[in-house]
Amino acid sequence: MTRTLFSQQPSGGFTAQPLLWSVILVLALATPLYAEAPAATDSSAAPPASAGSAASPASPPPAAPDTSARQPALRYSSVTPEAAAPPPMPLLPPPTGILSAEDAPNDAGKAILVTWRPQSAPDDLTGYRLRAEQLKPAAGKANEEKPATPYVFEHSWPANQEEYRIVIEKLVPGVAVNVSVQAVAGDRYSEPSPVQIAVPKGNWFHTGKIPVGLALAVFIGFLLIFVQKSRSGAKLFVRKIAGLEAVEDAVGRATEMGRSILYVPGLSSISDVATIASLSILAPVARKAATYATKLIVPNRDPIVFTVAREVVKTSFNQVGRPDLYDDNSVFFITDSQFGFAAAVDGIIVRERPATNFFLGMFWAESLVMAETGAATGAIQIAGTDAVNQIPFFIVSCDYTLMGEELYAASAYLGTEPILLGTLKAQDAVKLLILGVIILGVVTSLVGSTALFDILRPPQ
Amino acid sequence: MKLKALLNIDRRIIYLIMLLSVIIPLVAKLDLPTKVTSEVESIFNAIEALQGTGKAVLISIDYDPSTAPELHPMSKAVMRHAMLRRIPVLGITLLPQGIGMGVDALGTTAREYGAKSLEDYVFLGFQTPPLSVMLGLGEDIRRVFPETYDKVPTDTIPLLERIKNYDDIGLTISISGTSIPMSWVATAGTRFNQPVAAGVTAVSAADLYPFLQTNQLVGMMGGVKGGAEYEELLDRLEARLGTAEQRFAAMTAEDAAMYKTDRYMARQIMNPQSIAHLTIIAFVLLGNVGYLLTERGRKRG
Amino acid sequence: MTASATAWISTDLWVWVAAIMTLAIFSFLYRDNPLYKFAEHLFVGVSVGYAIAVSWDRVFLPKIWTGLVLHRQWSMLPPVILGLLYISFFFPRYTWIARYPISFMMGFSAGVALPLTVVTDIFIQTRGTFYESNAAGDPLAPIISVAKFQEFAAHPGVLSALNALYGPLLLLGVVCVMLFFYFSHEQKGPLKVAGMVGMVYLMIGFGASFGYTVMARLSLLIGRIQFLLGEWLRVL
Amino acid sequence: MKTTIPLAITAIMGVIMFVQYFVPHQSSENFYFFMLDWTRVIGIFALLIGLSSLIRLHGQKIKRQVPGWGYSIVVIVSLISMACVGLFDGVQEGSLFMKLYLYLMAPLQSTMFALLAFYITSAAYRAFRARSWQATLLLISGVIVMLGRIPLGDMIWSNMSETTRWIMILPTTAAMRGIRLGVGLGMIATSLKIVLGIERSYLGGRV
Repeated sequence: MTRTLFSQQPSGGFTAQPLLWSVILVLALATPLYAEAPAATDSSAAPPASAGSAASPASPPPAAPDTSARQPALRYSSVTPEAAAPPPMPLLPPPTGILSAEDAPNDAGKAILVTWRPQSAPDDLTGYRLRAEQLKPAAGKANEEKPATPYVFEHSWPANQEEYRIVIEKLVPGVAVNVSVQAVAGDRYSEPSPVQIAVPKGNWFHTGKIPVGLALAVFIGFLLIFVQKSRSGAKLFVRKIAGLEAVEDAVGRATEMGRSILYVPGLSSISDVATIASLSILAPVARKAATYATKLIVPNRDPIVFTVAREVVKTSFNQVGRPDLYDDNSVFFITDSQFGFAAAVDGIIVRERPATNFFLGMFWAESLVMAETGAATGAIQIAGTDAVNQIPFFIVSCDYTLMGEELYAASAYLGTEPILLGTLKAQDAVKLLILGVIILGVVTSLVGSTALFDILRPPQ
Repeated sequence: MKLKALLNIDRRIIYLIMLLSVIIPLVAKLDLPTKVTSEVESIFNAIEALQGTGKAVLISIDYDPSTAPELHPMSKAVMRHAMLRRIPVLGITLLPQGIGMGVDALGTTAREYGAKSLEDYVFLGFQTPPLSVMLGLGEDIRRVFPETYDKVPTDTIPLLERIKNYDDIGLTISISGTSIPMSWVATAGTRFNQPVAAGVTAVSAADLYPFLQTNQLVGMMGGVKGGAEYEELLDRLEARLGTAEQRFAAMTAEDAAMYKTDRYMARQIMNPQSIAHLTIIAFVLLGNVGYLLTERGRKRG
Repeated sequence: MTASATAWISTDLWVWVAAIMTLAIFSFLYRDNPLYKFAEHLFVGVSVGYAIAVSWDRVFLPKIWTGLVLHRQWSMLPPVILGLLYISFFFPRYTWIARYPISFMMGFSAGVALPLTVVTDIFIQTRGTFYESNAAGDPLAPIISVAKFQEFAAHPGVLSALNALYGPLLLLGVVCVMLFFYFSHEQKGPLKVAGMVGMVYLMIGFGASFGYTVMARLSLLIGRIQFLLGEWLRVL
Repeated sequence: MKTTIPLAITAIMGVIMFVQYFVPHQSSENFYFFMLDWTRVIGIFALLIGLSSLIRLHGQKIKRQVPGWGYSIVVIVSLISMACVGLFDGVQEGSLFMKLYLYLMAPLQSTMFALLAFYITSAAYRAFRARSWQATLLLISGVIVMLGRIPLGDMIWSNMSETTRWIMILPTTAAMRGIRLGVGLGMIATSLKIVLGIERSYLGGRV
């Protein structure tokens, strides 16, 4: 019987199968629940619908997801509905051509996509005028009947293309929109073309985001393969990481000199990847400090990270059989203000004069404030962060810096679980895949196609 | 070995010298020459070219007090230039915190140049979402801004009879520490091919260089250095025209002094910046000289 | 400033408070001293007090008090219960109960971060290595293009050479830096060379980004000195 | 109970928020903001834990009259007074709370930030030494970029700022992009490990 992916670990580990089934079950329940009662959730808990548009403040303008080579649809949303000026007396025959209006794909249901392909055109034609009208339902409760206010949207095109596309936004989901086109010659308007009707509705799946889903599926595939390999005991080679010796001798130095160790697990929250990596390095460091009865100081900026760090240190002291050495005040919370925390850590560095300082986790501009004060006291300093623009400041002020991925690799190495090494191998495999994609990108761009470029386009 | 001393100068001496290299240029009002780069000069020339065309300058003031030290001097310098040349100025902001900045900048510069609100300049205040504003200005300013910042209905303002949309705006300048200038380039620039210039913080200047290359941006002022260059260009122009002396002569001594320091703000910061940069580089070179000599000394000795 | 402009020093109490705090922090540069200790501990106390007042005013009142208690908005009950589970922290035997709110937060941020990281860190960075794009994300020009080499051949010069070589050198840099962080193989042979080239790019990059931020940090110091000399001592 | 349910919660929330990204429907967007509110509400309870740790730590220092316990009093007193001013007198513009923030907390913050100007100098002096070929590269590119940022730089060598621009857009961009790609992979791997229940260190200690 081949071992299933997440079979029961002999060491009584936790099996994930019930977990996967419960996830799918809840998922099946959750989505319809939300679909049936959008009105219910709309009004009560959620902030006003306009939050939808405000949700994307100064993000780059949402180019219409139009992969065809045609003229990109002009995404245009008029700000205030206004009463339509009555068009002057029509003289021209109505324009002939294909006018199509349908619900815009991949959106929350407030937009329709209109395409106009004129066929015959009178010679003195100067342009076309699009007119869309939607009867907004009476707002407010059913009893005080408010007249439905017509929302009219108008736009004019110069007559220079054989096809026009436009996305009209700020519509009410589920209410029909009448769209018609008029030919324009100077100031004379033609009869409006036959009206097309479109109903904007929320879509359930964003087709533009498929590449993101595929990329993650590939990643999950590699992850499961390597985790399974490491679970079944296959020897996975991972080269020695230079930073690890530096961590070992730094702790060793403090224990010899009988001075304390300062361990700052970064300034970010528990859900930050660098904090998690830092906490899994804190465990072995705490174990070593316990074995040599060296004082360990762990200041925190996030209350949750403080609770988890305290658990990690207490458990490490128990594992080494020295629960008596564990001092409850060695792991503490200072403040959540970035520079208040840096000022307090500076105070600790200068007053406690620890022999070794660890700065592992996520840091911002205050990184050099702490690291340079530590350098001035002559302590050995090991830093590690995935904050790319703080790495230079750690490099100039610390003895060793774990750069970006090296922090994750070190935590996988020092971590207790053997399968963590498996995930490191998965990362390397996907890295080679990305290098392949880049090479493929160069080749396709040389040939002049932007296909790969469009696949990797960030979806709106 | 005396050279050994070069190797480890005491930290406190380094800090003291750094402190002095900031204080002395400020107190001694050191005036270092400001070298003007082409990307700032092109904005200056773009505004000069608008003189007499009746077209307006649109300034989008999208920064808050935290980035004001870098951006406020440059927006005031541009406003002074437009007011000197009687070019109408339209002030708008896409960030709520930008309102205070806009009111202060337009107020001080208008008082100095005797520019009258609603005639020489209009502050239209805050409007959102940013994208609709940028696109809306292509159709009709008055639809996007039904009333000015101080609640004056825009359809009653004679200036806005003439200035209706991008066609009547000669240059749009987006001054911000955020990515808003990029959105201006993508909307006003590419869609309505409106000339767009940017005034940004030093940190985000690097991201906008590509737009200069593809001249989607008319020009760019980067950080305090950009502001100092524009102040320098304006001072040179006013010296040539002699307008500065006339104006200051007509004011009380105290006002004249206050406006003079305000016009010098960016350069006042640039002087200690240059000296402090040189101090750091001097220490680095000192350290290396000490290191190389003792190293070589040890190898040969 | 309330006081008359001619006074040689500010008489505004608040300006004095700010000036003393500024000097207290600067005194740490000389050495640790009671004034700095006082300012440091004051900073910690005031910032935590600030956090309490702000979270009371912006989260507790609107969301919990008015939302749950006054408007009977039961959808706000689960987070309050989960939040209250944190109190288990105070009872050593039951601290494991705090794992429930923690795992809720972990699940939420991991779920949200996954697709976003794929787009911002993987898609955009990968795409940027072989294709230039403008702010709206529309394609501009391939980074490595034969045209640039032809242009270089047409009129050779430092600038046109750099323009032509920009693409290949950028690609080389990204590839080598990624191989520098490759863990599944001993750094020997070709991988060692790639690692060395990667290190060249890394060191130049770190030196440059260090040098680039110097101006921003100096302007902070200049701002403080302008405050001390200008508003406080009225020397400027 | 101790581990199965927390891991299940993480997995369920992870999958739901992951799926939410792919659903553009309005109710999915409302669901996202709704969950965001939940996390904010849970977050403020965490402040209680931080507060208790801070008060216990400084309280013990005062009780045991540890040297320097006077400063612990400063922490407790300033904490209580700032919180009370904020809670009772309100946090709106122009209130005493805002004055305390603007003239007490903000100067402390910006001066700590300004210390960086000094620390950058001493760090550059000590670290920018031509010890090895890597350090020499660091030194050269650092100095060129610093010079390229001030007008005097261009006076020393005419295209100093041009070189700075090339250094920023070529090697620096390549290096930062290479690291970010690696970091991105690390983040995805760790987030997946959390959702799939492989990574458990956040539960603290032995699971």
